[in-house]
Amino acid sequence: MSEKEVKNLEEIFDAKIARDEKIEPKDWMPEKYRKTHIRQMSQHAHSEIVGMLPEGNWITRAPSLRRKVALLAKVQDEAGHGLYLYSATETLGVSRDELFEQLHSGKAKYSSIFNYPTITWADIGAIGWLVDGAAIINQVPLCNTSFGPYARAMVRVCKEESFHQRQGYEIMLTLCRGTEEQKQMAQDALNRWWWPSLMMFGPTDDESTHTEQSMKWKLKRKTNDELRQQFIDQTVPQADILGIKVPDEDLKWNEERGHYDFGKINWDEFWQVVKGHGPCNKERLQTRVNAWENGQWVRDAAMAHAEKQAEKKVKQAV
Amino acid sequence: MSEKEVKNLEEIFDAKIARDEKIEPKDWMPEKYRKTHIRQMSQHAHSEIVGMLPEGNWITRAPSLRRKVALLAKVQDEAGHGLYLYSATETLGVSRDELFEQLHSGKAKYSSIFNYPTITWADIGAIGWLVDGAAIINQVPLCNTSFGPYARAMVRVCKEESFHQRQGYEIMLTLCRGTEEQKQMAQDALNRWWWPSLMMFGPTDDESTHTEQSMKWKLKRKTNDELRQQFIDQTVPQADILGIKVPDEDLKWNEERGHYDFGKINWDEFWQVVKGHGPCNKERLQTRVNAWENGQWVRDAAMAHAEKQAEKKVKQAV
Amino acid sequence: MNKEFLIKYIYGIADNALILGQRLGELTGHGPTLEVDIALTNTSLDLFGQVRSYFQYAAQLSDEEITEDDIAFLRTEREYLNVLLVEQPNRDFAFVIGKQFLFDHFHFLLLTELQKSHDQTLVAIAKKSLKEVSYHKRFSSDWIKRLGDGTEESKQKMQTAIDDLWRFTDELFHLTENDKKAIKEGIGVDVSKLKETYYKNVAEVLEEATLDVPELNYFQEGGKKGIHSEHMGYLLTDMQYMQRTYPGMKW
Amino acid sequence: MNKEFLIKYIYGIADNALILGQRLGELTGHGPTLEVDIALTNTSLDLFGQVRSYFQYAAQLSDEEITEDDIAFLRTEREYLNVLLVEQPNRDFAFVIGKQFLFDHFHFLLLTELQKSHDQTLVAIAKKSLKEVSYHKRFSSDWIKRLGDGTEESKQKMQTAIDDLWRFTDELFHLTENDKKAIKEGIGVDVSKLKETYYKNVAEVLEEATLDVPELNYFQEGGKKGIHSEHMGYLLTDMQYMQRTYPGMKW
Repeated sequence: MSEKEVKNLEEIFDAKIARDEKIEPKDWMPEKYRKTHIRQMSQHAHSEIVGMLPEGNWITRAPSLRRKVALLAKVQDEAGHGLYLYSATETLGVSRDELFEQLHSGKAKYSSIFNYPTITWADIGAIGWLVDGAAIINQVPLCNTSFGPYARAMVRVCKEESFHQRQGYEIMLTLCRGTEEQKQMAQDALNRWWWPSLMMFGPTDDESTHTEQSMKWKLKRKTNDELRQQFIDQTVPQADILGIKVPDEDLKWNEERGHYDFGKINWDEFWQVVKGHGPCNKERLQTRVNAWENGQWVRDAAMAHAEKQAEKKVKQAV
Repeated sequence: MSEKEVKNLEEIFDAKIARDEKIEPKDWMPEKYRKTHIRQMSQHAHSEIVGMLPEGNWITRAPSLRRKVALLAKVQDEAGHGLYLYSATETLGVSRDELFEQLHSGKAKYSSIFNYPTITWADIGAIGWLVDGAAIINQVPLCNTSFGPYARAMVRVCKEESFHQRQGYEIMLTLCRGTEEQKQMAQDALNRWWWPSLMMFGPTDDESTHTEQSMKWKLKRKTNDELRQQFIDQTVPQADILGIKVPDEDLKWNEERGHYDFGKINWDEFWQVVKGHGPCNKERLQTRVNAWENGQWVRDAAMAHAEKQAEKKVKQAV
Repeated sequence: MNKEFLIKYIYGIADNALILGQRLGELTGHGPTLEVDIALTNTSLDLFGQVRSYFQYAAQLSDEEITEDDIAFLRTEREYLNVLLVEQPNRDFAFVIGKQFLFDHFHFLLLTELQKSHDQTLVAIAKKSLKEVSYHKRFSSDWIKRLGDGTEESKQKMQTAIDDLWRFTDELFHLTENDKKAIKEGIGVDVSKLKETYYKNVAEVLEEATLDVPELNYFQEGGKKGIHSEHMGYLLTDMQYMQRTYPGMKW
Repeated sequence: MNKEFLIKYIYGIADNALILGQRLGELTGHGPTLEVDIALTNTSLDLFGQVRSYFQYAAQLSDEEITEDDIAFLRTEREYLNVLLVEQPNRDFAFVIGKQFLFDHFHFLLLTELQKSHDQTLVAIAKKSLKEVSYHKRFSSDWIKRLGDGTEESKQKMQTAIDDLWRFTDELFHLTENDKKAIKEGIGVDVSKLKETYYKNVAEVLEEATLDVPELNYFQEGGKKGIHSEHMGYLLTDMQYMQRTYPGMKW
């Protein structure tokens, strides 16, 4: 293709995005667009899959049948989200196996929040309330992102996430209206999950890369700091209703800004976890790798069986 | 050696046993004596080792620190008994590895009682009281058996076993003096362990093989049925003190015989378990085989290290 | 009508779903593919859904003020009446599928018959559950075929699992004294009559999967009398942990 | 004197022995040789013996009517103060030995210093325990050498375990607020001062074992604040099972 032709295609492509039309897999797209989307979408898919583990940790110990059923359903939804997202990513010409390989080798990232341990039942509530809450704020704008398959996957994901978020909040509410011991459990979970949740929006704007390009492609509509502020403003009143305290001495309503002011985030911790040194990075990755390796013979068998069946059909047809 | 010489040696050997003198490993002995002793002593050793498993099952769940310590010590003693007995068997010219191989391949037997599961804490009490109680009755006469290393090992074993038996009874006593729930737990354990304990003395005399020869060699002093009667006569009054009921409708004191009469033993069950079809045969053997196989690289390393050290010493000496 | 026997009869059915559901719950997030992970979690969900229906009914029948959770989480090991089969550990995927397959085929026949019970609540639960269980049965049977007639390795693993688990199948058809009473009252299913069909159905799938049908002359039993394998205790320590640690609280 | 800080200080020491002892208890009957089985069980026994001394003392100090068993079995996960190292699972024998070795060397230094405490009960426990722990240290160090300088396979396994467990060593030397108070009162040991000696001693053994001394610039912590790894919860469900299931009974 001549340089001019490419330029022409690029213009059409940019105009399409500007008009809020979707880019579809068969459409021409710049290589960088494709790569960025593969990276972000697969990272998103990996987060769903790794995100099953901290919550999965409480399935066998859920405190009631109702909660056990809800938790199983939630973790199952996450597997489903992973599935949509891997499928959507595959439309960009990369296979699910390649994406898994990137996850298992440590090349691909997933959301750092899942590298914290779930150590009490209240953590299941806190994850639903805070982590899913933060995820929704990050994700709702993606329902209108430019890449069609991603946008459509996100519509389904967001609907379910907001259900999960309400469910998580309801767990917290039950604890906070329960015994003193239960309320303490809820407070303790908030103490441990609050700061990592704020880190889910990524580094501060001045340290964040890709933002401008992402804005143009509608992979982002607001900056990290804007989203973080939105999360805090939305979540603090919810904590007040629960009657538990956000673990931030500097947190207070700023009448002038119309927002909450808040304390300094421990970015050292953030980067440690991103670099793979969080409390559970090793365990999470190892668990995924084990599941994959232990499943190899099963996948091989399914493949071999399918081939045998196909052969039989061919023979019958002949 | 001429036939006459052998006969002569045999006469000396028989006379020695008759005079209650010990046969030592370096002494001449008939091949059948050697084989019978290897079989019985290794079976005894295997029983100690496999016997660690049903009790080991409750170490992580023992109900108090005191009981946990006592249980650890008891299971450790069993490992120790295994060790004496394997060592004593090795004096007959067979290696511990060969004996393990016989256990793992299913060629060698171990006491069938260990193929029943320990499903409540009371089972730990019942095993001490009944199983160790039966074992002692079987084993005390062996302290005077003709083969020296076996007799000496048994002196140590019996001393510890009788401590274990008292400890087991004390667990039962604590339960029976506890809450109604605890007493029921004790009763339930007695219900499940009573009949298998009676089977520990082996088939009835008319079905038992080897008895005559074993009597001569002082591997046996009383018949299976005599020992079983002794166990019942000793144990029933202990159950009365506990205030729990031996699960045998036909059990009653026979003034004339001076013994308890008792009901019919389910010999079908006995033979099923002996044949390897008891509730836990598969699990017990698999557990031992796994421990052995998982330990192979450790034993290899220890061996390699010892060789390296020996080489170093040789070099230093040169 | 004496309700005790009915409550116990319900436990006898529901505990199988409870314990199998719990075992499946251990696997969520660890499946060989995402699709299988989702399907097995779904089976677990179905089973726990059934458990809730049964236990809510049992709680309602009880003279005591108890809830579905008291029944699920606060009995002692000796009071759970599930068969030994369902409590067996998930040694590998072949054991997971083997256990599921051997139970699903029984479960399907049981629920089919339970629809004829004189107890209308049980009939309703059976009808609803049957749709789910026929899906479970199809899923596990399909995997038996894939693994049996897949690679050499998968065939060997699947055969090992079936051979090992086979000894737990006979117990499915045992009748307890309580079962006999429930049958006499026209409420319970005479499972002993399902045996022939069961082994025929199971053998058909195994044969299609090019697997050998085990020939055993001995079997294990105990679960129906509350005498479980040593695996059960550990399953319960996890399952009961929260209810035992925080008694009487709402979640 | 406010006893609360002393009780908490005791938990901080004794919980390490409790949880490590519990992990060792899982191995009884499963060791690679009978001799090792016996030795590791013995270590577990020693540790539980120490735990009993500590907790009996703590119970005595408490204003509440509590026993050693209440302390051992009836706290919630967040109230156990052991370091992350000791709760790590027994992945294989190299992990068992690695964990033991990395703890024993610390334990030895800690108890040596604890002999200088102003609290005479702690001094007595330290003296008695030190004999046991110096044996543990010799045992685990010997095995580090055997496995490190054994076969290629054992070297690789041992190195893997040491590399993996290394990130839990730094926490051994952290001081909690409560530790600082205990030090100020002349009762507690300033473990931060043991760090240099520890790493020197450990490195000596590793070098003799022809193993690499890991060079890490990050570490894990949390246990001393009661924030444990996800392994801890499962350990506790087993450990607490009886006391939780049958509250208030004597055994």
